[in-house]
Amino acid sequence: MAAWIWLVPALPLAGVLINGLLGRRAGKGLVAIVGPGTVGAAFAVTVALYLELLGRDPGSRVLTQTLYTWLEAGDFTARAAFLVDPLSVTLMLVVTGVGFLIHVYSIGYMHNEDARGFARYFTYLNLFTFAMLLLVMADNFLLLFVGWEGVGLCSYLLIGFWFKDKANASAGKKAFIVNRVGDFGFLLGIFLIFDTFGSVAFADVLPAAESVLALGGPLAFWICLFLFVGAVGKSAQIPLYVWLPDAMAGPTPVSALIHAATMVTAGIYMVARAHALYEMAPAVLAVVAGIGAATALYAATIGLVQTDIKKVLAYSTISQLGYMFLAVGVAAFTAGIFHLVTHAFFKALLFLGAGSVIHSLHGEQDMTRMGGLKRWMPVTYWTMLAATLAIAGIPPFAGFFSKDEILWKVWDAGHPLLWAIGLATAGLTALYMFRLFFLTFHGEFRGTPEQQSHLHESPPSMTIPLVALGVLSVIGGWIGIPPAIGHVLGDVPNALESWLGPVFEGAHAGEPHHAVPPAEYALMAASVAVAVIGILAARHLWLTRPGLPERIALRFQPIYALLRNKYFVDELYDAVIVRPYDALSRFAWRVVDDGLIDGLLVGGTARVVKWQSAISSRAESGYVSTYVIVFFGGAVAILVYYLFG
Amino acid sequence: MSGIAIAFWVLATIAVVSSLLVILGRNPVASVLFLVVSFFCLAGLFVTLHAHFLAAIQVLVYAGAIMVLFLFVLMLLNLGTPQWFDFAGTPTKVVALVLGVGFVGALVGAGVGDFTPSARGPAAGIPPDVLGSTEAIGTALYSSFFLPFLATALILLVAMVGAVVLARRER
Amino acid sequence: MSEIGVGHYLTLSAILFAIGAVGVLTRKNAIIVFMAIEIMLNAANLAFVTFATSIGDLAGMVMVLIVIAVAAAEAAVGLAIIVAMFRHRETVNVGSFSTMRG
Amino acid sequence: MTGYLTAILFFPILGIVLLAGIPGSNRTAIRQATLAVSILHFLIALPLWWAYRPGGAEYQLVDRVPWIEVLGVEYHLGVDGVSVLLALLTVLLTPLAVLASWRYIDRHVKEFHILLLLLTTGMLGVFFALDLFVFYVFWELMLVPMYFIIGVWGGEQRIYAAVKFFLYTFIGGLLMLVGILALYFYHEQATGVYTTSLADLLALDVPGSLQLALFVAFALAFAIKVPMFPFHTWLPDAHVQAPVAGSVILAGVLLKMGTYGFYRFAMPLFPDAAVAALPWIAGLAVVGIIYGAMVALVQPNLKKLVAYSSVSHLGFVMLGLFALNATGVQGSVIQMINHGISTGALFFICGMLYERRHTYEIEEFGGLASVMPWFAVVFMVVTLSSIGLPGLNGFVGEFLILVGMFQTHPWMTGIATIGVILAAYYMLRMFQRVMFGGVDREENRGLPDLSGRELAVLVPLVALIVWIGVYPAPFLHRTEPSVERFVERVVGPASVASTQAVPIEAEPAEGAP
Amino acid sequence: MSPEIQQLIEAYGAVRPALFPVLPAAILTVFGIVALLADLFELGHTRGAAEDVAGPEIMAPYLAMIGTVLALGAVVWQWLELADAGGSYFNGMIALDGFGVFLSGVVLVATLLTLLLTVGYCRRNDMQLAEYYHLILMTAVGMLIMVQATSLVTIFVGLELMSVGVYVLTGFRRTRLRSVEGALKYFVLGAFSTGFFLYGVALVYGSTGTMDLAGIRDVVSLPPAGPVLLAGVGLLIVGFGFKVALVPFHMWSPDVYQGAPAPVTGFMATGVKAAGFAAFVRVFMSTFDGLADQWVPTLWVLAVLTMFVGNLAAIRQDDIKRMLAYSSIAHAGYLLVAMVAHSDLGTTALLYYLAAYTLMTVGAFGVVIALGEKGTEKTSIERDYAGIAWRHPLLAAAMALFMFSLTGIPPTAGFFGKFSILSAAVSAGHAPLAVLLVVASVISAYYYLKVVVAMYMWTSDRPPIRARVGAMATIALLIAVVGVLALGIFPGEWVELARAAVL
Repeated sequence: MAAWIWLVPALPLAGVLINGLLGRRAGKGLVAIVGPGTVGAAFAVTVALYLELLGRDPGSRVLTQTLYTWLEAGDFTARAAFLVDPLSVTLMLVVTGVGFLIHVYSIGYMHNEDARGFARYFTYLNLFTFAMLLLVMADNFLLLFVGWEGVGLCSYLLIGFWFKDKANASAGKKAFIVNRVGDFGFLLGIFLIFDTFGSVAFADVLPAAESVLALGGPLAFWICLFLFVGAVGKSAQIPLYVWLPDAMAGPTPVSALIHAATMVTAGIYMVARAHALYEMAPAVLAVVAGIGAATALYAATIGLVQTDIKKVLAYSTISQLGYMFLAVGVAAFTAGIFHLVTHAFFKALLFLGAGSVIHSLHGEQDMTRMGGLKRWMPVTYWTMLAATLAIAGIPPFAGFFSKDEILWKVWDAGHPLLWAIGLATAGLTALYMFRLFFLTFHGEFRGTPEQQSHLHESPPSMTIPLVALGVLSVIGGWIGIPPAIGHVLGDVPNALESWLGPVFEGAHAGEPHHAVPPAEYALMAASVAVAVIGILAARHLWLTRPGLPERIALRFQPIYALLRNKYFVDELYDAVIVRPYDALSRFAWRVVDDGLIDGLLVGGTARVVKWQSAISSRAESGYVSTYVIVFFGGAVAILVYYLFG
Repeated sequence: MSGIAIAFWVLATIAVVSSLLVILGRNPVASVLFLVVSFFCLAGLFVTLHAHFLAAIQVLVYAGAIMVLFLFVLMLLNLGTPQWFDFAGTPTKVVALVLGVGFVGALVGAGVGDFTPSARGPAAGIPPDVLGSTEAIGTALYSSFFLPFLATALILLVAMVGAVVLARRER
Repeated sequence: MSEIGVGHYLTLSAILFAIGAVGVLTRKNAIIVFMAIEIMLNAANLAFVTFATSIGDLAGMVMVLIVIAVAAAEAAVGLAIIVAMFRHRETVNVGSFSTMRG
Repeated sequence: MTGYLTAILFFPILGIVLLAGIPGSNRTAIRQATLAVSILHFLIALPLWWAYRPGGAEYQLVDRVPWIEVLGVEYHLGVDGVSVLLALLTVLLTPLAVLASWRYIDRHVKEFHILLLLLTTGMLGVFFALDLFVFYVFWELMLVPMYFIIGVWGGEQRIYAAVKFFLYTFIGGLLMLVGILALYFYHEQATGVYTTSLADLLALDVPGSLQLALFVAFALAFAIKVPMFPFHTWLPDAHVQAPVAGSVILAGVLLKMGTYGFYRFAMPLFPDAAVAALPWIAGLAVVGIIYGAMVALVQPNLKKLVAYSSVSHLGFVMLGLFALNATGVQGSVIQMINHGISTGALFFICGMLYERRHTYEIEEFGGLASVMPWFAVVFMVVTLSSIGLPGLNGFVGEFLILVGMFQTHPWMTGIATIGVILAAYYMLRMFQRVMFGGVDREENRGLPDLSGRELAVLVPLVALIVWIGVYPAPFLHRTEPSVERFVERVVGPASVASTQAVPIEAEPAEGAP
Repeated sequence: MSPEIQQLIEAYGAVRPALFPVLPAAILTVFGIVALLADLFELGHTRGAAEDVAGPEIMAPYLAMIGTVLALGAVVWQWLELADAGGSYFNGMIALDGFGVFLSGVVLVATLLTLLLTVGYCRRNDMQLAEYYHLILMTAVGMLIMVQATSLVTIFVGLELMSVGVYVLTGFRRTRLRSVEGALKYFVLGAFSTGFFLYGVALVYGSTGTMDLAGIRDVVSLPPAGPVLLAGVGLLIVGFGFKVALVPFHMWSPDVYQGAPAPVTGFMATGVKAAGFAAFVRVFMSTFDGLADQWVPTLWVLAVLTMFVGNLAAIRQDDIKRMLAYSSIAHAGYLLVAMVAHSDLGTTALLYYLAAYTLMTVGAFGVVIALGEKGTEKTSIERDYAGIAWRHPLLAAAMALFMFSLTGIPPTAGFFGKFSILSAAVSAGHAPLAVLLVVASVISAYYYLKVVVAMYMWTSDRPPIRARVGAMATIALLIAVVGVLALGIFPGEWVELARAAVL
């Protein structure tokens, strides 16, 4: 089976080539088959790999395949090789599986595009799948970085998919450049890793971490910090999250796939993958947890007041990503990955649902102009409901288990403050998500009658994936039933724990924890309670007492404005970084280059030469007397020099 | 004070004065005549140095030929009268004076004045009166200085041709 | 000192040479300039004769002869040039021939 | 004395003779003939790829005959891994340049192509020379045709640019000449033998003070050519004014002569001086990287932007050379090739835009992606390669350079890595302003997409961009032995395998329980 | 073999010991005088062949050329015979040595090329007079005497023969003001400098007791050098400095070069310079060898002054003859650097450079001449040279080649010349001077390029020059081009020659 690993990324790549080169002529039909088809096939292969691994005993669940040696210069070597272990296979399943669904969904969503655009879209999407698979399957940091940049590129291309509108293109550019800032850190991390371990292969680095690095030593600290900078960029954490909200400029399925389900979680994957290093750097783990928590709360607060449906989802994504970092920050890697998976299900669904809404409203994204859509689009409604409950953390929906495990692990790791933040975020999440839900589907329709006349449920190609994901959002969480509930239900094992456990061997979170049940139940109750309160509050504010929010907003005008304008962070960056840099560049060009170097030095030399030239040729007065005088002068000078010199 | 000494001082004085008058005089014709005077003095000085033949040549060629040529041109171009443009501006004069004095000063100051030749040349030691004799010079010209002598002839030829070419009227 | 030595002659020739040179510098009338040059050549001649006698060597004497011939030749050419330039400008002022400069 | 290199070197001269036979009025014939000649030239030179055996002698395919015996000057050619690649790059770019000039050059077509071929010979000579005199001769010889190409077929300011280019290079070259002479006579004093043969001079060990002086003399000449930071101002003018073929050759090959000069002469000849000067030159390189990126950002003119981006990219190359370990130098060698390909391609693209709109002003464009889709694809790939996106050639070079440099100078590397961000910034901004957004100018609506000829120009380059990005091994493999020799020569055998994975002994854990 | 020839050979055999060392000069003299007489008796006069010919077609030019070619042959013969015929002749007045013969060759090549280039020019500017060719040959004789002279007397005589001839040639187009003005300026300063030279000779003579260089050398070799001797040396520098146009004794040359007829200018720039340097080098490098410590520093200073003033002033020139005048000043500076090196290497470099310089300069003037029109010369770079490359591609290409050679771009003679001078300077430990030379030649590149720029990169609105290059001019240019390239690409052999010619 291992021999076929290469197929997984190869299939989407094939899709890229076919769609990219022939797509325009072959027409939508072929593209619509090839695009999703290749991903589906990849999914199939992945499942096969999964089963293969499953068949083995936990200790030896590793498949590798080396294609060729990619870079070999001096003592640096990096192979193009794949590593398939429980961790990567989990991600591969998510990428190909959810990816496949979204590909299918896209057929319906993008059917208005002309043949060229359609082909271009699926080319990009396949390319993204390929890059993402490269990212999760890489067996060394460099190849991981290749995928890392690859997904960045695709997100750039897809955000700017409708490039005729400058705004979209700039959003893409912003995404790419902000990501580059992160990659800068990632690169330094890789340099440092190579410098320390003499290799960038996981197989060489991770096992050696404990022996080479000192616990809490500066080396470990810097390596992990640099890598984390990369993660912060890719996974849109403070302070580099700014690109993600803008990224909503892309087609909605793209937001679902790239900016919710897969790419943005790459950071979590990377940290988890490099857990061996992070465990040697507790300080950085603390930073990770801190930033995660902060981002979670921060984004939630912003999400609370956004009116653009996709923006709300974007901030919620950021918030949820924060959650995941909170998890890995307390070394609860399994929990982090767990939430990553469940989040992939329900957040993708939320986006697709939102997409379906936007689709039927012909591009309308402002929730204040929606409402009561329940009547027209039942499938969307019910699936969205499932997803919203899941993200709100209502049992037994997927989100509940993962989120709850995170909170529990945080508490257990002895960070009550972080736990509190997590809890508050949970409440806020429930609040703003149901705000979204109610504003969209309940109440009266607030759009134009013209829009109203066109309201319709989306075509099956869109609804089927919705349903599929809906199911996953419900049951997805059951793969990680905590022991606390598990033994109530008769010792249902925590499948995920035992599945990923071996990967995180040595991780403190790894070994089964003999918790103090009462506390665990208490926490569980608390989180559920908070979620419920949130939902009720949302119902109260946006369903029963529609006027209330405005009044509150007026009451706390400054705070409202602050949230509404996302804490003015974009403006801040613009003023502190972008403008000064542009100004400096202009200075370098006009003053240093033109003025100093070319004008003063080069031009100056030229002028001096011309001036001297003038002098030495003016002496040539044309009058014999001058010549004779100079001549005689020279002669006398030489004489004097010889006789007295 | 020997006769030679007297002769030297007199001739030297006249030579210097007349030379000065040549370059100071307004009237070109006068200058020519003063030049002739200074040439005569030089001839005289040659005599004091026992170079009789050269003295004769000096008088014949210079005073006789060259000066006539000068006068001839002066007359031809009718430049006999003084001309206003004739002198350079004062600054030039000053510079010229300084340089001239500098030149003499340099040479004299460096001890040219009390220079005594070290007779180390190959043909050294020929007694002065022999040295100045027509015979000696004639022999030298046709023996050891044959080539330069020939070349000098060519110079005269070239000068003649050249003068013809340059001064000839337009065709 | 009463005895006339080489030095006196040399000094004299130096002075004459300087006078000639100064003449060339200060006069504009080409003909007078030429005369000044003749003075310089004569100064040189004087030096030659002086040295020749004091060394007792013929070369100096012969040189003087050659110089005189050359001087004649130069005078001829020079005056021819003067005639030519006079034909152009009706003047022999060297200062008025400065069309080429810089 | 195989004569193979000589054949490659002087083949274009045959072409010139051929062209001389064609009447200047018959332009198409001239273009076709030149194209044929240059393609044939490429085919003749291509076997170098296999003829050079990485395992073998340091210099291979050596042609060596006495030239000026009095001075001990020999006509001495030979290649190592690096010169093979650069030579191949040269002969590859020439036919493409001819194609790209097909419509671009419409005045004095004959003269132009003759000069182009002459230029090829000059450049190849620089890469083949193993004798300092021969090297210098070609170094200056190449100057003349380029001067004409810029000066006669260039833009508005062409004369200023041409003369500037000439004088800059000329003064550097002459100072180097003095350096060569000093070295030559030092060798004579030391050994009693007059020679300009590189091998012999390498065998010499020059005292420190003299080394430094000579290194400066050489380094200045090369630094101007590279161009390194303060000496770069001739580049934008030359690039902007030169015709497309000129810019391409200039960026693609001529700039490499500077870095190649460092690699082949300045550093091996004066290793101690090179090591001593490292902080300065590496520092300038870093400044160049950042500075070039900044200035490029604000350029309103497409070509000028690319020109400044070259300053930035060549900064990386210099940095890699001065990493003084195999990794970094390998990186900078591959980066020389990459820059030749990517920037060459960028200038071709500029030329194609110019042929359509007769301007290089970025303002004049916008939204072209919807008018010229295939053009957009190619342009995008090239842009990304120049940004250094992994999977494309640019990344391979930059990464190796940085990784190599990091082992010796982490801080400088840290700063240089910022260049990676900045590159993305200015390139994407340019790309967006040219290609994205609506087509808001009438004259841009009807622009035709790539023609067959243009595809023929760009496709090979794009193929190379991908090939080197995905599978650089063949290239790295060819340069490896040469590079290791180079490093050994400069820093001594000890540190060839610079930092073997030496596990750092665990430092005292702080704050650990 | 017919008896007459037999007799001739025998007759020659009788005079050979006297004649052989001066054979080239003798041949030129004979042909010069014959040319004059032939014209006098209107031998071979045919009414104007070419339509633009003023006056009769005369045979003087052909006589002159034949004479020069024969003289060249004689030089070659001398070179081959050097081994046994070499030595001092005419009681030490002249020597037959490699140095002299080599430079005789250079001078004669310059003469021949000038003659070839000049014919068409003279026809166009009704200068087709026997006197002209006579004067050129006589001037050449003067040069030949100078390069061989081993006595101050001979040097002086040769110098004067040459100078007088050149004065006249300069003013030969006496109907043109500039020509006469040039002649006047040249004459006044020339005579003035003759005075200094003469005085210097006198002082040297007095302090050493002889005018034979060998004798002087012996005396000088034993120090201390008295003030009179030093003064003499100084004045000799002045005298030679004037002839080869060193700053500050250079001021005549721009005006004279500009004023003189183009072929004469070319002749002056090459022949006169070569001859001047020949005597200069002979006197200083060998005779005053013992005084090197005194004169080397002086020449160092003069060299720097000359290089820079020449090159700097040249930048502003528009008249190409004037520009070339300044450039020739600068090149005198380069040659002086070779003298400063004061080593066999230096002399070799100097000889090689003189040869190279002669070829490229005569070539450049050849193009200038070729581009002249009837009755006028076209010498304005701005107006006349703009864009001619596309009207006269070959002429322009040749000019460009000469310009690059003057700049010192390989693979031309100029480059290798500069190379060898630089190497001489560096090996003599004058690296700073070498660097200064480099800087100077960068400056020079600017104005040489300007000509190329004008020809290739400017466009002019004025009616284009229609040059008709005669067969002879073509030959001359061809020789120059081939020579410049040959000396540049295969310098080895020529360096060998020059090395064999070192004193």
